[in-house]
Amino acid sequence: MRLVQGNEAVALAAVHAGCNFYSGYPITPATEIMEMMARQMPKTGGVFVQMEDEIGSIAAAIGAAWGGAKAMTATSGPGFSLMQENIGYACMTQTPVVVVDSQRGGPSTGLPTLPAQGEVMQARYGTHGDHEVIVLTAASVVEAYRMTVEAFNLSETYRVPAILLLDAVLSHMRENVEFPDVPVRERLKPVIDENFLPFGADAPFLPFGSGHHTVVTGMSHDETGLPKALAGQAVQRILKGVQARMERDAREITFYHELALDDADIVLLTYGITARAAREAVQLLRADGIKAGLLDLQTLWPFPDWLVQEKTRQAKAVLVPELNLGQYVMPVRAALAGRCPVQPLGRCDGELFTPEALADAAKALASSVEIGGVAHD
Amino acid sequence: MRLVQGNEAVALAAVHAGCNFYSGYPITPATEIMEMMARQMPKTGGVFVQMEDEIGSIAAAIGAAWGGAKAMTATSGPGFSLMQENIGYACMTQTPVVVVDSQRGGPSTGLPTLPAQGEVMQARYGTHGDHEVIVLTAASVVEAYRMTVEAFNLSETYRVPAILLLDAVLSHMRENVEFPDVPVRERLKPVIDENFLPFGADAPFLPFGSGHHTVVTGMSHDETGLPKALAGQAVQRILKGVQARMERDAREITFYHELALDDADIVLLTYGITARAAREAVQLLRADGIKAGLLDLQTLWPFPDWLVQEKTRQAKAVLVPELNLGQYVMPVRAALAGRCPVQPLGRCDGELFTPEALADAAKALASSVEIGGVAHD
Amino acid sequence: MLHDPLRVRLSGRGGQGIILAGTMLAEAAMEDGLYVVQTQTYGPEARLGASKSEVVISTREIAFPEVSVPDLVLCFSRDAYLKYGKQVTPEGFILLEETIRQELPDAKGHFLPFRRTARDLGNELSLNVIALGALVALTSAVTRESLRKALRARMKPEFLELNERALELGFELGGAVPQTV
Amino acid sequence: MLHDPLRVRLSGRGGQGIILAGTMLAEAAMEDGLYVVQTQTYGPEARLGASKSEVVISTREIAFPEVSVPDLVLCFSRDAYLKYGKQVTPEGFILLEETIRQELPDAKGHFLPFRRTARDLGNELSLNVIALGALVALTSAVTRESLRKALRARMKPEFLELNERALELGFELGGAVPQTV
Amino acid sequence: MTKPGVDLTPYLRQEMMPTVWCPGCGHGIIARGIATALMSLGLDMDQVAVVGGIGCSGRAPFYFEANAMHTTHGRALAYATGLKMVNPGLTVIVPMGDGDSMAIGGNHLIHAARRNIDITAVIFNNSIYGMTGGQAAPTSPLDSRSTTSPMGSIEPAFDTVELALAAGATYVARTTTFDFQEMPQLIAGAIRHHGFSVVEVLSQCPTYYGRLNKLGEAPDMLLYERDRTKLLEAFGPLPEITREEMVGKLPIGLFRDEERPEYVDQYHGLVARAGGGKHAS
Amino acid sequence: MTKPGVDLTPYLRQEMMPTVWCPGCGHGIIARGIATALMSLGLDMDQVAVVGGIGCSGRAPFYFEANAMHTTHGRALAYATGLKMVNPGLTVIVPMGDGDSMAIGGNHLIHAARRNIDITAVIFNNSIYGMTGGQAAPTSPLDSRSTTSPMGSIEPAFDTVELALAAGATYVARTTTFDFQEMPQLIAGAIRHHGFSVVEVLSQCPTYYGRLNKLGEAPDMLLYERDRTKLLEAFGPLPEITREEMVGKLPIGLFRDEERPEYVDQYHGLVARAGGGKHAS
Amino acid sequence: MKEPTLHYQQGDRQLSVQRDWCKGCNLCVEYCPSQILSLDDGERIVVGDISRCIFCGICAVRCPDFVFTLERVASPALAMGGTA
Amino acid sequence: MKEPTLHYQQGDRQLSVQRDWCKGCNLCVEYCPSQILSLDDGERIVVGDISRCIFCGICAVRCPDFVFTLERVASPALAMGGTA
Ligand SMILES: Cc1ncc(C[n+]2csc(CCOP(=O)(O)OP(=O)(O)O)c2C)c(N)n1
Ligand SMILES: Cc1ncc(C[n+]2csc(CCOP(=O)(O)OP(=O)(O)O)c2C)c(N)n1
Ligand code: SF4
Ligand code: SF4
Ligand code: SF4
Ligand code: SF4
Ligand code: SF4
Ligand code: SF4
Ligand SMILES: [Mg+2]
Ligand SMILES: [Mg+2]
Repeated sequence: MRLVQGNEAVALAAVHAGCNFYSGYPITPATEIMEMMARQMPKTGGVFVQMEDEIGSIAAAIGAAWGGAKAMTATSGPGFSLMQENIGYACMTQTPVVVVDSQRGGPSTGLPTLPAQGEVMQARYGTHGDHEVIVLTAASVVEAYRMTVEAFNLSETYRVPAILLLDAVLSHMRENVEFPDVPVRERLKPVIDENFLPFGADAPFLPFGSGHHTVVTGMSHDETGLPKALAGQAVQRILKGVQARMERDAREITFYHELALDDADIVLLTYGITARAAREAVQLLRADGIKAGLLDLQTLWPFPDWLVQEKTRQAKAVLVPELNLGQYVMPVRAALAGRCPVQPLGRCDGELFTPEALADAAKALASSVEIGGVAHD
Repeated sequence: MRLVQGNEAVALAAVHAGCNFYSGYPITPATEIMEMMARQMPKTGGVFVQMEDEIGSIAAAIGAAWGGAKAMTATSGPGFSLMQENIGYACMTQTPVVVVDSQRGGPSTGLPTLPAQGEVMQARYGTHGDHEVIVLTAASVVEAYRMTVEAFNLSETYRVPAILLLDAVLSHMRENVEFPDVPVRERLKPVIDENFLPFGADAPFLPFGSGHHTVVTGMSHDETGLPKALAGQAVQRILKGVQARMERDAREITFYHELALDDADIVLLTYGITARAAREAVQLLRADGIKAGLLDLQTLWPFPDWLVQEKTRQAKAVLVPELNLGQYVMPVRAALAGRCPVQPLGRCDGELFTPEALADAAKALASSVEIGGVAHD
Repeated sequence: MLHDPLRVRLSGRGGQGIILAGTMLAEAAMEDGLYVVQTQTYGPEARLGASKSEVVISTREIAFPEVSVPDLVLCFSRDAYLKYGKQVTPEGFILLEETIRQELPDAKGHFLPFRRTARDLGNELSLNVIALGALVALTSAVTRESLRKALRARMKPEFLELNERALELGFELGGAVPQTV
Repeated sequence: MLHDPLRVRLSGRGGQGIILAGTMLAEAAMEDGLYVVQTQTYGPEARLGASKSEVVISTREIAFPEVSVPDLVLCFSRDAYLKYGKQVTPEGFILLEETIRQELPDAKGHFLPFRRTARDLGNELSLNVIALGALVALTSAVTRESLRKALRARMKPEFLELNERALELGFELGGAVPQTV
Repeated sequence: MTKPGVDLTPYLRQEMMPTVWCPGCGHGIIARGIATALMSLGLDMDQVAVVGGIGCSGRAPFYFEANAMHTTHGRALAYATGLKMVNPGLTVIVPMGDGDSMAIGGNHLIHAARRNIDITAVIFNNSIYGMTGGQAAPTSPLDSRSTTSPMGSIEPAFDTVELALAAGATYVARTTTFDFQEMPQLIAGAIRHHGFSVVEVLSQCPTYYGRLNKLGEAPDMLLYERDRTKLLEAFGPLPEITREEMVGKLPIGLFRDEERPEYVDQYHGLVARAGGGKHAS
Repeated sequence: MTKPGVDLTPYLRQEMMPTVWCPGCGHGIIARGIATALMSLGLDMDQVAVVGGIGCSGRAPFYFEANAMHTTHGRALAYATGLKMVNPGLTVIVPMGDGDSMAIGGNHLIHAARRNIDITAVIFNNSIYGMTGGQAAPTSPLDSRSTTSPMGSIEPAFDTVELALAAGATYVARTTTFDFQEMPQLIAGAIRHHGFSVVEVLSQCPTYYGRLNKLGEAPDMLLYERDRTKLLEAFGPLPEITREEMVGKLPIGLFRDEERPEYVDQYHGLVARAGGGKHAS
Repeated sequence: MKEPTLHYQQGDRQLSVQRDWCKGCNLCVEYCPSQILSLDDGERIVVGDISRCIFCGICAVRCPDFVFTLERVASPALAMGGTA
Repeated sequence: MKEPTLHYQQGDRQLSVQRDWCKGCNLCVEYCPSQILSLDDGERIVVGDISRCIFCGICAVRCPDFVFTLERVASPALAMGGTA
């Protein structure tokens, strides 16, 4: 048992996952990850470099990946916005890299020390052009640890940038934890022969200096990596391939928790820190005779529509509380396609939802869809 | 009648709308807007400045707005990604500014000369934190002109950044046009007294040097502009206020075209350049006895759910063709809440949909929902 | 008009004046009181790579702005032919620059000596104007007078006279082609 | 324990060691075999502005990590009291630094001379340790031995002895408070 | 109208006092220097804009009774460029952190210098990132400690003055918070100067730089500043620095004060040539 | 194994030929210079990485039979920094456009120079943005024409050499595509140099810069380059440039060749001190 | 809650002290040539024996927090230590 | 479709010409001291009277497109103008 801070857990998990390159630029509330990596990397023989800004940080991390490293960078909203162009480069070049975004109140400088969930859509759609990424989140220090390791694993497996969304509360929160032994996916070494295609379907990631003179480009390219004529079709094939592989493995890459869903009339669908208040809210509601349940997602993107559909089959209404003005409610609504009402609940004032606030909102929703419960005045 | 290029129309419209500041950085396929402004601004006494990058460009434009200018910048995907952080600043500070993004194939450098619609979600959600923007698009040279003027008008009215999405084809396309006389919203001069609140509800935009020593900050602030304690709640009020005003005026700010919707079983819902193929596709389909109609949106965000609901009331299925892997289909699905099937149709290989391809997809959709038509083999 | 809408595709390498030619054709059509849309596509290498400029001309408003199968095709380079030049409507025409004949022994269409004509005239850059003249003479896509007007509007004064002569040479070249494919 | 979960809120200005105090309290609770969550909030000015550190201690796993209404409150500064210190559960305690009494004539709670004690000890920075000792003595939130252990684990060797003395002084201060509000 | 004497009240935004800065932070001393310079120039505060970035130093605009803009990290000079170009009548002052100006904002600094736009950049150089809690800056000396260089920095620091000179700034000075007389005068000179001016002020951050590098409290740090600098023929242009004389010392003083066509003027010339006379100038 | 003589075939990626560059573009001459330098140093191409940005120049990596990376506009040096640090055995060469390196990428350039990381930046300076069709660059001379300065540029150009020197680069040279003998040698020297090296090569863009500024075709432009430059005591350090001798001329030659602790080495020293010996070095 | 500004006067020189803004950094204390400044329990500045003050203004220029203002005033003097 | 490389030889010097890559920029033409280079109709380089070639390699270093390679070869000579 150790008392560990959220940011510290991310750094420790990264080291466990084999991270041997960290580049970054300080920003509240993510800075401690960087400070910890500044101590950890030299000790474990990895590389730590403080770059001139966040653009440089993500660029260096991608460069390091092609140098053979498992690379990570961490930031918060403003820096995350600046990283977007080069996150797209990682998508186009199928580079495994992990980006942590500890969310604080936005837009702009916003509420730099307070929690938010304002980057849920940005994490998926923030860079220009079509692309796939993996976005994970966490609600506790242990989960931050686990999801960091999974971010590395998934980014290796699917050769996409994996984004981990934290928030100001979780980043700075300390809990007593026993870290689980999360298995680490090691990088495969491909066989390099005449027919090796560095960007072929399912081709393992092959860094520079391994004999094959790979060409890496952010332009459309075919499976050789070269930007040839008709590369538009070629790259569409690559991008759709990545998407298809993730869809195929949807069940393995979707992490979530559930609570009391079996007979739940009202489902609270949460992600990140809000899950903790929701867990208490479910108890409060059940105590009040309202059949409430919780679906708490750790994998935000690719959006697990199958899971959301499955787990809300019995529901009469779904409540989606978010520390923003309503973002993730949109794919939830799209996925449920009118099967039951989906109610957003948003705030962006730097405060968390309390269990009571969630319970109240759920009660209001319950009465609007005429679900019985013990009467209260 | 003049033969005018899409990009040229944007520049001419900007001048018509009173734009007297342009800052930019070249990028295909938006460059001609900048080149045109480099000639136009000195002639009309406005300011043209080529900045060191796109971050500098949007920053200078916002700075110029506070100096009293109607300001614009234009870019394409990579530059648009770089602008995101400071677009958020404009949101937080309620600064009117117009950003044109001529979309090309992405992600990353992608297909830099070919058309795409990969930034439909990014335009709405690209910056961190919660915020509102207005996003318009166009399908013809005349429309590019009209929507540019409207972008200026709406950004003035709601004090938000207004984003105009073009694409590589429209930017470079020439048509013979007669420009309509689109009315221009002039900036209101507020009365400055003791009680003047520069960020009060509905407060007109007051630039620097007008006597009131306004404080402009990207941090949360209250209606005075100062970052006080509890500014989290204050700024939530401001952000929600902007949102509410746009919702209130939804009908005025939503621009769209419709074709043959009255009895349409199959509705093609398009935006931007795709509308042109869709118009022909509707004719092809009608000729084949399939009751097809077209809803073509120029206002993409705030999402006009009321309109989409209204115009598809009679529909048996909706087809959403996009030059991306499926983005705008999500809010459409969320809005229709299962009322009828919503079918995405995406491509991201740098090619447009042809009328025939759309008609084929619509036919397949029609037969999947068992809508009769003249039999074909 | 061959077809309404008439779909014209001009193709070649960047730098061969393809886009300017498309623009002048479009302006001539406008002058003739027709609807017109001109689009262009080039590779990421703005120059050298195959590029095309398409013009759709019609008596009615034009919806789809690009050309799936063209009625008229002009190709200045081998790559352009391979990429954009092979397909044409049954009643359509393909015009090719003569010097690429040896690289494309199987290509179908009319090979015309645009480049040689331009060189004889003393201005290689008139290639596009000559070809445009030939295309119009052959197909009456637009009136000659409108095309002359469009040329006058687009050309810098110092190059105008030369290009006016180029246009007339183009008319001659095209006029001499037998009207069968 | 006063309450399970026990919700403690420490507040003051940045630089007054609020967060370190919360961390040590959490470590002591962990040492006692309890579940614990520590959170912290500060204004955009990392220093000077009012900041708080909250610790939730329980025999069961802790869901909601923050404190809506605390059982125990400690306030070092006027701003902190106004922002975070006013509310407490009926059976709870509020401890306040004595020197802010004059600025807060109406404040309810126990004013204790943390700062004076620290100064007498010769180390102003021991303020937080003294207060923590008092809080624990008064409420038995955690065992004294565990708190001593947590202190030893967190303090740099050169400051340890001084702070161990501070802790004991804190225990004394807290022990002397009458157990009624 | 400003009162005579040294009453800075009309220049300071009373409602924002006290500042957010830590006890003993040098940033307040620099802010005072700027206010003093504004007073000595008798500027109409309606026509002054203070544009800051993000950082402890970036908060400076809040404290002036002027048009004030607190922008994004590193971008203040780009914002200021737009502002100045459309409203050349404004005196534009840009307080910047060392990280703000030379880490994330380095590019805007050198480009503003190249253009020679009439803006005054005052660099609050405390050799560290203060706001985020003490990380290394591109100005942190080799071997100095920070939370991201806990074993001592392995990166050499920029020489702000050399960089500004190479990039083309036409007024370049360096001073310290110890030098309470010279500092406001150098800033006043910079504001008066028509062109891009950079005044680097070495400032103390007792909270992080001082603590992490065991330099004591604010009073100790002022002496540290005094001792690590050497004034070079102040208040006159000083094109060449003889390095040997300066071993172990940072030169302070006025390094360049030169006229060169100013960017906004140049642009107005262009407007005149283009016939766009409407532009206010 | 490379063949003796001047057969560059093994260094060039045959399948990507011919290049995308326009007829007469100087970028091919610089690419040849880099290949020649690589050959003369006998480097194993498995251990060479060429990392470019975006621009005509940014395409250069495609033409080398090496590990190649075509990154984003302006960011190549940041990518290269990560690459070099985890794989110090790689020789990392970064071909950059003048816009790429000094407009959008200016910050990364000065920071790489400050760190003195062992990377060789070759700046393909054609005084314009070629790829996007002839807009002004921060290297476009005052009064020169471009599509965004149709009446002549009103912004002075950066002096790349001065900027690189001020930022701390330890090997700094300037040459031209006319100087076909010196150019590959200066590049070879830069690659050999242990530290951050910058070689600026003045290059011709006949398509835009030449046409818009009426400088004729490629052969004319080579002469223009010859005539606007003056060699300063080449192949030896040249710390001070006497400006008067150079009126109207750009100095070319080797301006600095100096040893200073290299960044990756410094980092390895830190690893050793921290006991993290696992790191490959 | 703002504490009133203190004013001290000698001839036409007036020293004003805005104690509220003091953060207790000690800079003025160390630099006051007359050594009459000190911090109180709340770490706020206290002006001691004002009769020893030479109205030099060093405290004003050293203070990072605008606590002191030294100026020459033409108007008749206020009572020493009086409030505005 | 790649045109074969042309090889010209004199003693142990060999000039190879990859005409396919030529873009017709004229640089080699202007700099060839023997003035034996010119462009054909397709604007590709043509080596004229090779007997006047002095095998100086100027064409190679001036060409931006790697068309020419001048090297010394130890092997017995190929026939002049032959293909590889
Ligand atoms: C894009 C972005 N990255 C990072 C930050 C976090 N941040 C705020 S201030 C700062 C650095 C402050 O250092 P400096 O500029 O030297 O100012 P000081 O606080 O030392 O006065 C950083 C990294 C931010 N706000 N925005
Ligand atoms: C973020 C971003 N902004 C703009 C562009 C468009 N762009 C491509 S290359 C280029 C400039 C090229 O100029 P330079 O670096 O001098 O290289 P050159 O083409 O002249 O060799 C620009 C602005 C881009 N690709 N990405
Ligand atoms: S952290 Fe440092 S720079 Fe920031 S206010 Fe405190 S002392 Fe000043
Ligand atoms: S545009 Fe200029 S720089 Fe680019 S390839 Fe052509 S000649 Fe070279
Ligand atoms: S004016 Fe001078 S003597 Fe008086 S308190 Fe201030 S520093 Fe001391
Ligand atoms: S210098 Fe100012 S802030 Fe510091 S102790 Fe003196 S009065 Fe207080
Ligand atoms: S080797 Fe010399 S002489 Fe022969 S063709 Fe080349 S340049 Fe001319
Ligand atoms: S220099 Fe090269 S590209 Fe130019 S004409 Fe000669 S062979 Fe052709
Ligand atoms: Mg700093
Ligand atoms: Mg260039």
